[in-house]
Amino acid sequence: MGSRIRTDRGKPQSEAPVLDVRHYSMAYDTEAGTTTALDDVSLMIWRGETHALVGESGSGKSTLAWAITRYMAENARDTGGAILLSGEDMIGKGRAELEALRGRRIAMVYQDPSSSLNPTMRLGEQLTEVLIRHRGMTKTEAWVEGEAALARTGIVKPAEMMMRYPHECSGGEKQRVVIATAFACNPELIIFDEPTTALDILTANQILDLFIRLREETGVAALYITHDLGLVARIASKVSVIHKGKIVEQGDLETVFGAPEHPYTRKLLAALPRPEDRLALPAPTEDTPLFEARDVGVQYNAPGWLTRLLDKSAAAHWGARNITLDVRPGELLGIVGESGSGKSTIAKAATGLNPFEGEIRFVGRSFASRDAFDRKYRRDVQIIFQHPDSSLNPRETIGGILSRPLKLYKLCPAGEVRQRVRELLEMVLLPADYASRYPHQLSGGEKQRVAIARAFAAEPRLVICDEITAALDVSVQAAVARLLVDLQKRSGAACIFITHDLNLIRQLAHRIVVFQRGALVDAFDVADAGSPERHPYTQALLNAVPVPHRPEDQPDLMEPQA
Amino acid sequence: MSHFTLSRRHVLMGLAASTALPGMSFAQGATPVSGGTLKISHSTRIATLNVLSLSGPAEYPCIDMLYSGLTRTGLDNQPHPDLATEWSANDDATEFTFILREGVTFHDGTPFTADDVVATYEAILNPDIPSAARSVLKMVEKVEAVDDLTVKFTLSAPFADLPYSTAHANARIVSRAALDGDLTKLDTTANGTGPFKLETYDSARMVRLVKNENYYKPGQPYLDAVEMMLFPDLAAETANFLSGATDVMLTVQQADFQRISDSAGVDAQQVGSGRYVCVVMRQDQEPWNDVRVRKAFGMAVDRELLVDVILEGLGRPAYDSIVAPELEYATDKPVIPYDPEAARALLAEAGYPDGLKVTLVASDRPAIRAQTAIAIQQTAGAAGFDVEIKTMPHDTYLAEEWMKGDFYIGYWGMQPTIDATYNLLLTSDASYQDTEWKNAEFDALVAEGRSTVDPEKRAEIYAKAQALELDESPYIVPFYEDVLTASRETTVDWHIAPISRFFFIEDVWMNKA
Amino acid sequence: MRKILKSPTGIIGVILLTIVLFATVFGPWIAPYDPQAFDARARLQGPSMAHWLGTDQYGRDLLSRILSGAPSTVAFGLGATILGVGVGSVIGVIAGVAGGRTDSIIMRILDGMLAMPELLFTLLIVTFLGGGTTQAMLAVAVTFTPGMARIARSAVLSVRTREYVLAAQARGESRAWIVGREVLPNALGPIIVEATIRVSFAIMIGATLGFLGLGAQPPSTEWGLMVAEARQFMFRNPWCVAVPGLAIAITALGFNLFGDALRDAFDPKRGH
Amino acid sequence: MSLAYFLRRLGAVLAVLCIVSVAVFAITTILPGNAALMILGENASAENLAAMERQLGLDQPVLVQYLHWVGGVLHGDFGTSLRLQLPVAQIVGEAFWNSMALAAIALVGVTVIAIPLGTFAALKRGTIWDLGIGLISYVGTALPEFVTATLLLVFFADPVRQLLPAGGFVAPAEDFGGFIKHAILPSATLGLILMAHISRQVRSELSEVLTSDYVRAARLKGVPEGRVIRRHALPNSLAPAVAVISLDIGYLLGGIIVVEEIFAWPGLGRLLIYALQNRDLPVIQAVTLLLAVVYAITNLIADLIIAKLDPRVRYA
Repeated sequence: MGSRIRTDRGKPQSEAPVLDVRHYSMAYDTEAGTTTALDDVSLMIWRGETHALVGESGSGKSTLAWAITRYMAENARDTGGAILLSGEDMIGKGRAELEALRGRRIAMVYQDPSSSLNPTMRLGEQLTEVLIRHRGMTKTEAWVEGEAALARTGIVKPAEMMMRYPHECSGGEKQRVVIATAFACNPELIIFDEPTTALDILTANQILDLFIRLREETGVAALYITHDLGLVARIASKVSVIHKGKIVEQGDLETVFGAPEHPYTRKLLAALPRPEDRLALPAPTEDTPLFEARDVGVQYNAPGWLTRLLDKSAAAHWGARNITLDVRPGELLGIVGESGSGKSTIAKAATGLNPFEGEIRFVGRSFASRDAFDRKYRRDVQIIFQHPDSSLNPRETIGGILSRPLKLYKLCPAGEVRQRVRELLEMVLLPADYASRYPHQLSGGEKQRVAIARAFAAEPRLVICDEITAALDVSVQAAVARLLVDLQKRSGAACIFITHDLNLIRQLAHRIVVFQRGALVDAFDVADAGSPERHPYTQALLNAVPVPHRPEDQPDLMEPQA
Repeated sequence: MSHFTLSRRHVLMGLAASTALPGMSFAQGATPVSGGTLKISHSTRIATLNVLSLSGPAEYPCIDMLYSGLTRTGLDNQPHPDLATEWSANDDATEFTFILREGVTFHDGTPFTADDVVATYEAILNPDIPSAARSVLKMVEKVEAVDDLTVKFTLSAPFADLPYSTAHANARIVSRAALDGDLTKLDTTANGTGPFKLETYDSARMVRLVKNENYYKPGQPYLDAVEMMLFPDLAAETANFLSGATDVMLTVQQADFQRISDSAGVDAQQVGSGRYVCVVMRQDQEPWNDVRVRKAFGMAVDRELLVDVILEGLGRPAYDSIVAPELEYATDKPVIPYDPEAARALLAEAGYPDGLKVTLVASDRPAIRAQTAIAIQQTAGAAGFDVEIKTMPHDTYLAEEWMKGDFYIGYWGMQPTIDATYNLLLTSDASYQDTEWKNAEFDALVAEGRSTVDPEKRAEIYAKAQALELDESPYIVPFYEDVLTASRETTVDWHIAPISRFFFIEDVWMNKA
Repeated sequence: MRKILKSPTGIIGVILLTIVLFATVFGPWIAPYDPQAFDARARLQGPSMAHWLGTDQYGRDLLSRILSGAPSTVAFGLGATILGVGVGSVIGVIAGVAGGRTDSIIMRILDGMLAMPELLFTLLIVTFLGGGTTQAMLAVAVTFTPGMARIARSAVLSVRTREYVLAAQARGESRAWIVGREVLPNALGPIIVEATIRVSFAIMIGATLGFLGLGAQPPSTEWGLMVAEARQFMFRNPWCVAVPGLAIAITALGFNLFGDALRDAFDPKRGH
Repeated sequence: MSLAYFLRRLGAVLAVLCIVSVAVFAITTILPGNAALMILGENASAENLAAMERQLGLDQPVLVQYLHWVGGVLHGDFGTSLRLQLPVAQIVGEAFWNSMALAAIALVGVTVIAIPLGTFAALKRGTIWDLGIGLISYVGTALPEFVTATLLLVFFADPVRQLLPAGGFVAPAEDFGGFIKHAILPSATLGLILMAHISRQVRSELSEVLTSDYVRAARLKGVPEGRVIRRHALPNSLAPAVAVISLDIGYLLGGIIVVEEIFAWPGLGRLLIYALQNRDLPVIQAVTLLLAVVYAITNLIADLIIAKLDPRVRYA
C-alpha cells in the first residue's frame, strides 16, 4: 500500500519558529463592501518541519500563502495580527526589502510549473537569476551552480536542461527546475502550493520523494498547501485545516487525523475515498456483455499531403489503438490511466464523437463506424463529461436542458415533460424549482448533478462517465459518486467510469482496465488489485497513491511505513 | 500678297512686326535679368508631352515652352508670328502661304525646315493619329513645301481664320524625324524649337526644362530653367507657393484667390476668359425639345448668385451664349434676369403647370461641375424645376453621359474665334455636337462667316448667328470663369493668355535683387 | 448593460452613441435650416447664435448639414456592417460547422481575400462597382466578409468543442438543432462585439471613400464628402472641415468604446 | 518554421496574386470607359478615340490583352503605362520606394513611441495616466486618416505660421532635411491610428502578462521590478504586439493611399488612385500586386519575428 514517509516528526521546538503567523486577519475592499478573506489565523512552523495547510477551493489557503509573501492584490488590506519570519514582521516591509527577501529567505513552489515558468526564457536563466541576485554570483558561477542544483533535483542532463525552454520539457522536469530554484538560496521557508496537483500520478510521486529528500538535506521549514488529505499523511507532521478563511482545526497530524474535533475536518476525512469502503453494487451475474469494443482505434492529426511529401516520417497519431474491452449489464467498469493515455478518446469513440476503426458491439448489434450509430444506440449509451461549467449550455434553463432528451427520444408525452423534469431533479437531490434557473446560478456540484440527470433522463443502458469527479472538491466528489451508484442501482444501467483517482475507482468499480499511451495494458477484477500478477504499470500507479486511513485506524496511522 | 486692305491685316497677312508683343511688361523700365530657375506649381499631372493630343492644364505650358507653332495666340487673343515670320492668303482665303523663320534649329541641333511643317500638318490631319488640332484644320486639303522656308496651305473651302487655327496649342511643329519614328516617344520626350528644352520628365513630381540657348528670340529666354512641380493637393500647393517654395501657381482656385492676392510679395492675376460651364440639354428629347422649357430654365438660374458663390466673384455672368465677349465679333448679350415667377409661367405655358422633375448629371471633376449643378438646383427650385443631382466619377461620366445624356453639366475652355467656338459645339457637323440642336440657317451663317474676308460683313453675319443662338438657347451658360494665376513679385512678366494655353515664359525673368 | 456602464470608457461610449443615435433619428427634424439652402450673405462663418456650428462655402448651415447627414452616415456604417457581418458569419458558421475539406477550402479563399490591405480591396471593389453610396456600402461589406467569417468560424470552433455541444452530438441531436440551439446562441457574443466595433470602421472607410470621391456624391451631406468639399476652405474657416471630421470621429469613437465595453462585459477575464 | 509551412504560405500568396490579377483585369474591362477616353478627355472625338485605342492596343480582345500582359510579367516586363507612356516598372519602382520610405518612417516612429506608451499605461493600470493614454488612443483610432491629415494641415501648415510644409516631396538624395520635413505630417497621420492601436495592444497584452503566474513567480524570486518588466514581462507581450503590428501593415498600406493623395507624396497610393481614375490597367495591376506582395512578405517577416520572440511558436 501507499508509502508514508514522515521523517520530520519530533524535532525539538526550543528555538524560535521560522514562520510565526499571529492572529492574522486580512480583508478585501470590494464595491459591495469589505469581505474578510482570512480571519484570525495563527500558525507556527519550525525549522525542518512541514506544516500542511488543508482546505477546499476558496478556503483561503492560497490567500494565506500570498499574505505571508506579502504578494497581495491592491484591494487587500491587513486587518490585524502579525506575520513573523524568524522574528521579523513581514507586514510593513518596503518593496526593496521584500525584493531582497523573496527568493532568498522565502521561496515558493507553485501548482502548475507550466504557467509559473516564463515561456520565453531558458530554464537556466530562470534558475540562475536568483543566484545572481541573491548570492552575488557572476553569470558563469551561477550557471555552474545552477547545473549542480538541477543535478541535486535528479535531472539527468542538467547542462542540457539549462539551455531548454519550458515547452521543451515534461511537467515533472519543469517542476524539478522550479524546486531547484526554490532551494537555490537555502531559504528559511518554502511555501509549496499544491506542487503535484497538475502532474500525473507517477510524476507527482517522484516529486514528492524529491521534496522529502531535499527537506531532509536542507532542514528547510515548509508550508505545504494541499487539498489532498491522503497526501498530507505522507509528508506533514502538523496540519491546519482551513475553512472559509478560518483555521478550524490545528495540531499534530496524528491528533487531527486520528481524532478530528471540528465537524468540517470530519467531513473532509469522511469524504476521502477509501478502497475498502466499497460503494459498488453487487457484481452482476450475467456474463453476456452489454457493450463490447473490438480492436477499436482512434487516429488524430493526419498530416496534409505537402507535409507528407516533405517529411516522410510525418504520420497520424494514434489516440488509442487495438482496444478491446467489454461491459456487462449493471456492471461498473473503471478505466484508469494518466493524462493522454487514451481513456477519454475511447469514451468519445463509443459515443460517436471520434471516428474510430474496429468494431463496437452493443446488445448484439455491431457498429463498424460512428456513422452507424443510430438514435437507439445513442439513447442507450449516454456520456457525462468532466467539466460541470462547460457541460451545460449556458443559454438554456436547467428545465430546458433536462427536457431535451425526453423530447428527443420521445420518452414521455409533451404534457408530462415538466413533471418528469421535476422528478429528474429530485432524483439527483436538487430542488424542483431549479428547472427555471440557468447553469451559472448553480454551483459546480449542482451542475454536475444536472449533467448526470440529463444522462439518466434518457433511461440509458450504459452511462460513460468521463472524469466526472475530477473538477470537484473532495466533499462533493464523494456525494456525486454515491449519487451515481444510487442511480445505477435504480436504473440498472451499466457504467464506464473513467478516472485517474485509483482510490475512488476501487470503491466504485467491479472491474478495472488500465490504459497507458493509447493501449490497454491491464484488466482485472477489483478484488485482484493487490495481486502481484498485475502489470508493472498498474502496480506503479497503485503504489504512487497512498491509501488514506480512517480516523479509527489510529495505531496504524501512528506507525510510519517504509 | 494680299490684294485687299484689311484692318486686321496681321491676321491674314502676318508680319514679324513687333517683338514687344505679346510681352507687355508690367515692370516698366526694368531691364530683364538673366538667370534663375522658375518653379511653377500645378495640381494636375503632366501625363504626357505628346503635343498632338495632350489636353491637361499643366501640359499646355510645357508644350508652350518646348515647341513653337507657325503662329501663336497672344494675350490680345490674336495670332502672332512664331515660326512663321509672315503669311498671306489669296483673295478667297483658300490658299495661305507662310514664310518661315531663318536659322531656327530643333533642340537637338537639326535645322527646322518647311518639310517639318509639312510632316507635322500631315500628322495632325491623319485620322490614324489622335490629334486635338484636327477639328480646327479640317478644311486643310494640302500642305506643301514651296521651298525650305515657304509652306503653302491649300484649303478645301474658304477659311479666313486659318492663322488662328495654326496657332492652336496642339498644332506645334514637330520634326519630321520624330514623326517618322515611334510616335509614343512623343509622350515622354520632346525635340521642339521652343524656348526651353526638356531635361527631366517625372510625371509624378516634376518636369524640368532648361534654357534653349539657340532660341530664335535673341537673349531669350531669361530663365536658366523652369520646374513644373506637381502638387495634387490644393492646400499643399497654396502653402508652398505662399511660403516661397514655388514662384508661380499656374492655377489658383477661386476659394484661395482673395487670400493669395492679399498676401505680401505676391502678384495674383485675374484674366477674363471665355471658359464656361454649360447645361447640356438634348433637344431631340422631351422636355428640352421645347425652347420654352429651355428659356424657362435659363430664367431659373440665378447667375449673379452663381458667380458670387461658386466663382467667388471671379468671373462674369453669361447669358446663354457660348461666345465670350473677348472674341472678335462678339455681340453684347441681353441680361437674363433671375425670375422664377416668369420661368414658372413659361414652364406652365410649355405644358408643365406643376413644374418639372429632372435629373441633372454632373461629373465630379473638376469640382466646379457639381458645384454649379448644386447651385442651379437651389435657384431653379423656386421656378418649379425639381432638380435631382446625380454626381458621378469623371470616368463614368465620360463613358456614359458625355455626348449621350440628355441633361448634364458641360465645361469648356475658350476657343480663339467664334468660328472655332461654333464649329466645336453648335453647327450640325460640329466636333462635339452634344445637343442635337441642328439649325440649317445657323450652319449657313457660320459657313458664310468662315469664308468671308470682309470684317464688316463678317460682323454682320456673326451677329445674326449669335442672335439665332440666343433665340433658341441650345445651352444654358450661366457664367464665364476668369483664369486665375499668381506669381511672386520677384517673378516678372508672368502672363497667361485668356485662352489659357499660351504663357510666353521666355519673357519671364527673376528679379531677385 | 450594467456591466458596460461600470467602466469609464463604457460610459463615454454610451453617451456618445446616445448623442449620435439621437441625431440619426431626430436630426432631420430638428435641423434649424434646410441643409442644402444657400445663403450667399453668410458664407464660411464661424459659430454664431444664428449658426451654432458655422456655415460652409455656400452659406449652408453646418449644424443642419451634420444633422441631416447623420442618418446616412450611421446607416452606411450599420448597413455595411450588418451585410458584411451577416454574410461573413454565415460563411464562417458553415466553415466552422462543416469542418474538414469544406472548411479548409473556404478558409483558403478567405485567406486570399485577407491578403489584400483592406482599403485597397475596398477601393478596387468600389471602382468596379462605379462609385456612389450604395456601391461603397457593398464594397465595405465585401471587405468585411472574410474577416468576419474568420471570427465567426473561430467562435463556432471554440463553442463546438464545449462539452455541452459534445453532449448534444453524443445524444444524436440533428446538426441543425446543434447549430441553432447550442452553437449559435453561444457563438453570437464575439460576433456581436466584433460587429459593434466594425461599425466604426465601416463609418470611417465610408467617409474615406466619400472623401476620395468614390462614395457619396454631392450634394449629399455625408460627412466624409463634407470634409472633402470644404477642404479648399479649411484655412478660411477651419470649422467647415473640423465639424464633419469630428462628427465622424465621435461616431466612430462611440461605437468603438461601446464595442470594447461590450467585449469586456462578455468576457469576464478582460474586465477590470 | 517548417519548410512545408513556408511553402504553403508562399503558395497561398501566389494563388492570391493570380486571383487578384485576373480580378483586376476583369474589373477594369467591365468598367465603362478606358484609358484612351481618359487620355483624350475633351478631345475624344470618335476618330481620335479609335486612333488612340489602336495605339494603346485596347482594340484587342480582353483575353489577348491579358495573356499579353501575363506573358510580359513572366519575363519581368510589367508593360507600359497607358496614361503615362512610361515603363510600369519604372513608375511603380520609384513610387514603391517613396511609399516604403513613408511607411517605414511611420512604422518605426510608431513602434518607438507606442511600445513604451503601452508599457507605461499597463504599469499605471487603472490610474489617470492609463485612462488618459487609453482615451487618446481611442480617439486616435476613431479618426480616419483624411480627417487627421486635414486637421494636422490646419494646425501645422497654416499659411500664416507655416510650421511644416503642407505637402510635396523632396528626394532624400537631394535634401535629406527637406525630405524628413515633408515626411513628418504624412507619417504622423499614418502613425496616429497605428500608435493608438499598437499601444493599446501592448497595454492589454502586458497587463495580462503582468498578472501571469510566471511574472508572479519572478517577483517572488526577488527579481527587481525593473528586470521583471524588462526581462520577464515585455518579451512575452511583444510577440502578440508584433502580430498586431503585422496586421496593421494592412492598415498602413491602405492608409498610404489616402495620405499620399492628401500630402502629394509620390508613392504607390497616389499612383493607384491616378491609375484607377485613368483606367491605366497595367499600373493598377502592378500596384495592386505589389501591395499584396508587400503585405504578404511583412506578414511572413512578422511570423519569423514572433517565432524568434516566442520559442514556443513553431509553425507547422
